[in-house]
Amino acid sequence: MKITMAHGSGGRATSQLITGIFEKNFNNDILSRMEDSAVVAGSSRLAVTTDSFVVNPLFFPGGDIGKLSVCGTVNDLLMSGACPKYLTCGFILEEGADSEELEKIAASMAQTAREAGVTIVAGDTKVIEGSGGIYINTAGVGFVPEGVQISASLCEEGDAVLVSGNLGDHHAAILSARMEITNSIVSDCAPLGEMVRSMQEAGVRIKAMRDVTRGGLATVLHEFAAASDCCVELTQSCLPVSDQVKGFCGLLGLDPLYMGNEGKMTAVVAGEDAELALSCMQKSKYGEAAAIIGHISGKERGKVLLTTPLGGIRVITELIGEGLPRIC
Amino acid sequence: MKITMAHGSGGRATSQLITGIFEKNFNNDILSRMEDSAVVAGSSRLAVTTDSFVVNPLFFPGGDIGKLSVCGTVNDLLMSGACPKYLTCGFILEEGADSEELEKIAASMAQTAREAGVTIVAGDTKVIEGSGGIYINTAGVGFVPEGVQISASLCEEGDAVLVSGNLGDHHAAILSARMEITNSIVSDCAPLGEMVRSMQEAGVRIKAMRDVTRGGLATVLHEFAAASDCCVELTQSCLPVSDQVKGFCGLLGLDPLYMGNEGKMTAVVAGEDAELALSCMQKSKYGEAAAIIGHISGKERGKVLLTTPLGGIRVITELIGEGLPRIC
Amino acid sequence: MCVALPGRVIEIEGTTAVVDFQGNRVRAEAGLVCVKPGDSVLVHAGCILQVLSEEEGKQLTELFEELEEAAGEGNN
Amino acid sequence: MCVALPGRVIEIEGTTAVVDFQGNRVRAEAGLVCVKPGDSVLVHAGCILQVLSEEEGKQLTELFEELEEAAGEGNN
Amino acid sequence: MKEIIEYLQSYQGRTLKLMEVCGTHTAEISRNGIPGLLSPSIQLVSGPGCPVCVTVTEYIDRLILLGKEPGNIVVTFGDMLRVPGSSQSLSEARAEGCQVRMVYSPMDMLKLAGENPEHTYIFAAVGFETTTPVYAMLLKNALAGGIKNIRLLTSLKVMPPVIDWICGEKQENSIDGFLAPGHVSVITGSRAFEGLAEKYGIPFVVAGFEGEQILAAIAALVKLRGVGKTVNMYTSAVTREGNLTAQAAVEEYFEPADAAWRGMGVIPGSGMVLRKKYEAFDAGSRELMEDREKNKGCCCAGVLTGKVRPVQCPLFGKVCTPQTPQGACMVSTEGSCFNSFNSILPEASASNIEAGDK
Amino acid sequence: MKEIIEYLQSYQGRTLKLMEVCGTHTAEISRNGIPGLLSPSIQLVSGPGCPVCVTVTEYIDRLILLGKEPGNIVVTFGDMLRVPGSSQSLSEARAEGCQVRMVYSPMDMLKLAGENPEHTYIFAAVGFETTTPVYAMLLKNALAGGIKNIRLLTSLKVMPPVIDWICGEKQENSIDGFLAPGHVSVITGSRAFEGLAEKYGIPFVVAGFEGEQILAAIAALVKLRGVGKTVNMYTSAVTREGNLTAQAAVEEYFEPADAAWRGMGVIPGSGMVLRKKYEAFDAGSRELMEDREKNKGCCCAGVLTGKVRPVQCPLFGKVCTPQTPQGACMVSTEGSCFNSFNSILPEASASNIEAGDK
Ligand code: SF4
Ligand code: SF4
Ligand SMILES: [Mg+2]
Ligand SMILES: [Mg+2]
Ligand SMILES: [Mg+2]
Ligand SMILES: [Mg+2]
Ligand SMILES: [Mg+2]
Ligand SMILES: [Mg+2]
Ligand SMILES: [Mg+2]
Ligand SMILES: [Mg+2]
Ligand SMILES: [Mg+2]
Ligand SMILES: [Mg+2]
Repeated sequence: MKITMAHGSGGRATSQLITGIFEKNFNNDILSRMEDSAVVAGSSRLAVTTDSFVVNPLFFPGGDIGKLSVCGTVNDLLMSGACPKYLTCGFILEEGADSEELEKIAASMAQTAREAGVTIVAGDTKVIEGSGGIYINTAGVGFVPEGVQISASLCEEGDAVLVSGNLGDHHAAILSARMEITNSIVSDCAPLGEMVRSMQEAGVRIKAMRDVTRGGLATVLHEFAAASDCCVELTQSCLPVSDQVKGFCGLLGLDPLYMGNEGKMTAVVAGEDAELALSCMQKSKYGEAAAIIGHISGKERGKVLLTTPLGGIRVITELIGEGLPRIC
Repeated sequence: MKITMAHGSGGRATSQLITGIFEKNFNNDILSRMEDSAVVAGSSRLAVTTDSFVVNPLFFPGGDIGKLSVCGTVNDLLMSGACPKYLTCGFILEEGADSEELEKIAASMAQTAREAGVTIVAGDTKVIEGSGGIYINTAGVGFVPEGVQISASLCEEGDAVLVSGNLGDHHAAILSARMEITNSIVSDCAPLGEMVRSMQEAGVRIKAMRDVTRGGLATVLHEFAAASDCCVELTQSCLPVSDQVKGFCGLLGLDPLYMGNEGKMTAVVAGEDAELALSCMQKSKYGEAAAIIGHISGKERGKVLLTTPLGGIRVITELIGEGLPRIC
Repeated sequence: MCVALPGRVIEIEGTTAVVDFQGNRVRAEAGLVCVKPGDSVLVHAGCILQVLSEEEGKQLTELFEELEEAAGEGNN
Repeated sequence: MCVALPGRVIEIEGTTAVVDFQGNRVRAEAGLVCVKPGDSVLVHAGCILQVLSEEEGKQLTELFEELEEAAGEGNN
Repeated sequence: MKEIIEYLQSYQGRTLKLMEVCGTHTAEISRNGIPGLLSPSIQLVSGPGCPVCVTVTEYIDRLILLGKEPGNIVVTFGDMLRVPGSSQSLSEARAEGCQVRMVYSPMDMLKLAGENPEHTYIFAAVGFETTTPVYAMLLKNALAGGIKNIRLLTSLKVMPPVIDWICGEKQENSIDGFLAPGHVSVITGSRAFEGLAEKYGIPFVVAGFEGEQILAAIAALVKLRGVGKTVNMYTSAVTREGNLTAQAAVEEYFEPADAAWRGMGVIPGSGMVLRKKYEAFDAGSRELMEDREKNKGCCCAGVLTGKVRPVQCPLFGKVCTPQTPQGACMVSTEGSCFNSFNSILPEASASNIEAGDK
Repeated sequence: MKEIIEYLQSYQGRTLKLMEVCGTHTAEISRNGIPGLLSPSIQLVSGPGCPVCVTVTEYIDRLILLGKEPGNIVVTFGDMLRVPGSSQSLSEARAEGCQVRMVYSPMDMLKLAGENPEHTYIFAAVGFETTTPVYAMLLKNALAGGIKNIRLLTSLKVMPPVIDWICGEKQENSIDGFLAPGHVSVITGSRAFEGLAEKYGIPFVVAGFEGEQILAAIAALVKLRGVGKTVNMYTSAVTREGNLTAQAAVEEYFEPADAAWRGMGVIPGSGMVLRKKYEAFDAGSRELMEDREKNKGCCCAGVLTGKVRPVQCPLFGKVCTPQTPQGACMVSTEGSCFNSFNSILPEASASNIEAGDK
């Protein structure tokens, strides 16, 4: 079935779409009440976040826009030290969107939500003119345990910088599909709850965490450097990148430091806890290739510096422009 | 400035857009931290909701997409008996969107949020291909006071049905702009916190509330009838509709019962509290034209019936199809 | 069929008229009728179909009662 | 200028070749060179520019040292 | 008015089947709850009164084809968007790149076409006698303004031949009187129905669109049962002769033709097409003179002619619903099947769990 | 390698100004942090090495005009999207309906054009000697396949004339050696630079793109300072003659022409255009032989020729930033000004409050 403007009318077509696809897949008591808001149990400190997902193609090796929309928001809650609890989701459908695809996406969201331990408690669907696109916004609410303080502004000299796995997998998987380049690169799209909990339970003193998404590791670390007024020093040879992604980047003139992931995080932890954090990451489901990639210093405040294999120093800025494939 | 794909890259262009427009307008300590999630104070019962806004034109008499996006979510929280507290907002911008317009929209969101007493604590911006469209998702978190129980399923025989003002104003304002019909109809787009609080404080026993948006009053009341397995009986002569909207509907073959508002609510209250509820509504800022429009009975369960001025009975269904202007 | 609504002519420009419907103004083609500002007109799809007679017509009840005679012819 | 990357030819179909770059496969125009599967080639913008010589070339250091003689001519 | 209602409630004569042939009448009857105000011996039957819903699937298919051609834009009234063609509606086709624009008036084409000479604007020109003069004025203005990038795909119908067809010998159940269409009569005049009234010996009453006007007209039909007379009860707008200027304008641009009605087949002389002289404005309308029914089980012909009640159709409420309409009668919000579906509210719809928030 | 680095760090002779004229060299020098490994007496200067950034504003303007014509689609490499024309870039124009498609290879045009014969695909054919043979192959395949809906808007450059121009008498600061472009040399062969080396008595070293290869080539240039000799240190890919098949293919479809370089003006013989014989494939390239500078204050000509360092430009970091590039050198991520801006990180950028979550 093709989605038409009537599915966004708020009338019978909308409610049949909701019943037929979303309610069936997101089935839970709270959502089924179908009130204007979901009423749920609370906590004394909340984390709240939102992201929209506009990925093209909708289905890609390793995931789809639905899985992405859950992982993205769950990971953002985790990065603030929260335990993710509730999600809302808003669908913006272009006329001509395919309801079978929509159903697959909803099923994927439901499965990822189960893995991540979150409940989808509210939703909305709008239809716009267009040619079959699907966009999803998710917002998330999580509970922050007493005493947890995690912020980009808490990095200190001597802290260690880790990344939880290979850079660029998601970005390369998406772009491969768009540019029709054949490879076996798979998006890393994943919820990172187990990884974060494992570090927290092991007592790792986490200063800052961020998932490495749009803008890539360079942009995230640049933000840490700015927020904490410190210098992030990296060693290029420690940066984990798969050979296939290296080749892909070579082909298109891209740099893995600026490529997005959807199941990778970077953490700044107390220097003495670096090895502990690394072993927690490496033992968890999505952290096999985790690495200690650098440390925090006072060398050049607000900057990220990378030592190259030749011993040169490169200044790493945040992403500028779009990070498009290049000929030159 | 025209928005380009670079503004959605997650890099420097994105952060300049955020700093230059959103941070400036939504300025608050929580948002300024720019972490992956906002960490805020919580409560033991939360209301959570979301809506996307895709209105065209972006600016219309009485409001704009920004005001709408705050009112819509604030009102949904209110309708569940919650006190609205936090909003997230996700912008999906089409290439070519105008940053000056975006700034006006952000300013309008900020002002409406102030009036409604909510804080915008998290945001996100994505850019897609297209031709200048702007879409906004907001999600909201509110706190539900102890003992409050409001639900579409709690309507009982003998309850009164009220609506807080004239039907169809928002829909007619938008469609007038699109169909180039000149009139002075203004969208009713407004936050309804004061109205709801006034009823709550007066001790009105509210059974069900819903804002009258997409699908119109007919669709909302049909949902009450279905959820409470009761009959909603309305009197046509009591339905408030302005003369101008009546004329507009006549021109385009539309029915105000199926037209959306953005600052009107319908409430089902204990029969004895009907007058009290009415006076609360009428005294509040956006409730001048409020009316008691009917009552709940057991006549035809699951249906909405309307008595016409001639004494005939009309069965009111929910909106079917799109509610488009008609020639026939 | 044929949604059509009575409105009042506000002004005329060439063969188009601005017609008001309880405060809603629309440009309507006026080439099928002879109208002046103030006239009450029937508009369909942006075109004036007819000028409505302003004289107080007969009440529906009156019209109905007058049928008595005609009805006599019937064979039920 | 000119992002170009060495890859290995996997197969040839007419004047196009499938070339592998560390696991990434791309169809490349092969009309400017004479190639066979297994060849190492330099690809730019979807076109093979050159077959890379497989013979173990001189080390950079060697090349550098050999310059001694040529440098003699210099007037600094 | 009270006495009229009493008259209608207390009628105890033979069962009368009265047909309205105007979709707006159908809608107003429903909106005013009029059936509940009548004696059980007065049955209201809806005729083929909506020009949108009687368009054949082929016509929609053609519009879609035209709208998908680069440079073409189909322009239409809103209610055409959901009429199903043989595989999709304009609304569904839009999702696949068919260019469609909704307007309030065909006159809006003049501005669009004038400002965008690189596009061809094709109006989905459906209508009865009421709307045809509007298209005549559109062409007149286009010619005067030298605007050439306008086409009409016409599906224009006239009322008397289809009423004749309905009353004709082939029909088993005869109709006892017609609520003559008010806005058609504004153009044609009430005299358009006089011949039919005489031929079949049944009354035609021209009615306005207020609830009271409709009730009075029904009462008049009851009172005049068996009398072959035409009565005009919409005197503020309708005369015996109608709008002669409009009739002349139509005459200039259009000529009578056979026409296919959805679910009913071809009825001779029941349509209008552009005269050869103006064929440059035509988008191929003359090729669409056939009706290929979408669903063989659809009883539209019977429903439209008052022989079959919607609930008697085997598809009603099952495969045929307002969201999956099989025939003309379920297409329009004024169709008999659509209105029956909504008055009856079958199981199918009541069991939906509805979405709360919008 | 260690000894090469030591050699470069310990160099104490006269200050040498060495120019790389390949954008990928520029980028790799920056990515490998090479400037920090050199003696302060060795200065690296970036020449006009990015074919994307040396396109003139008029070229971008023309692409935009073409892409806005109905039926046309501009096809381009990703990095052309952000190059500013006189009022907007392709990326900005896309937002206003200009049809633009990004591909990995010009060869992708064959499939696009074959499958969509109703569109005309216009390739933004920029490039140096490396890329011109690819366009030649595109045309050869299009001709063989009978594909006619392909056009090139060319802005093709050749290296020796611009190097000659840089070294020429007009320039005040002379360059002491050139890192000759590796991938250009794959096609042209190292002999293309022999004449220049002799003419100006300075060394040219053909270099590969690994950090080590670049370091070795720089070391070679230092060692050969003052010697008019061409040395090939990228022996795996480059020969003295180059790719003769490619040279013949270029010869078949293209002929030398004058060319305008952004910020530098017209350099005689520094370009290539389609031969008259193939002008059916041309989208009007011969009309774009002028350079109208966007910002009069831009010192690109000086920067590109090694006379001015980016920080010396009065616009640098003020009105001219990577997001509001005024000249070619700020356009490309390999441009001198772009790279200087990012190494230096001026106040303007550090004061931004960044968005956390993506
Ligand atoms: S219910 Fe549907 S199929 Fe049956 S007659 Fe009516 S429109 Fe035709
Ligand atoms: S800083 Fe900008 S304006 Fe100055 S030379 Fe470089 S590109 Fe030109
Ligand atoms: Mg977020
Ligand atoms: Mg789209
Ligand atoms: Mg909501
Ligand atoms: Mg759009
Ligand atoms: Mg609501
Ligand atoms: Mg909603
Ligand atoms: Mg809502
Ligand atoms: Mg994040
Ligand atoms: Mg975000
Ligand atoms: Mg995120």
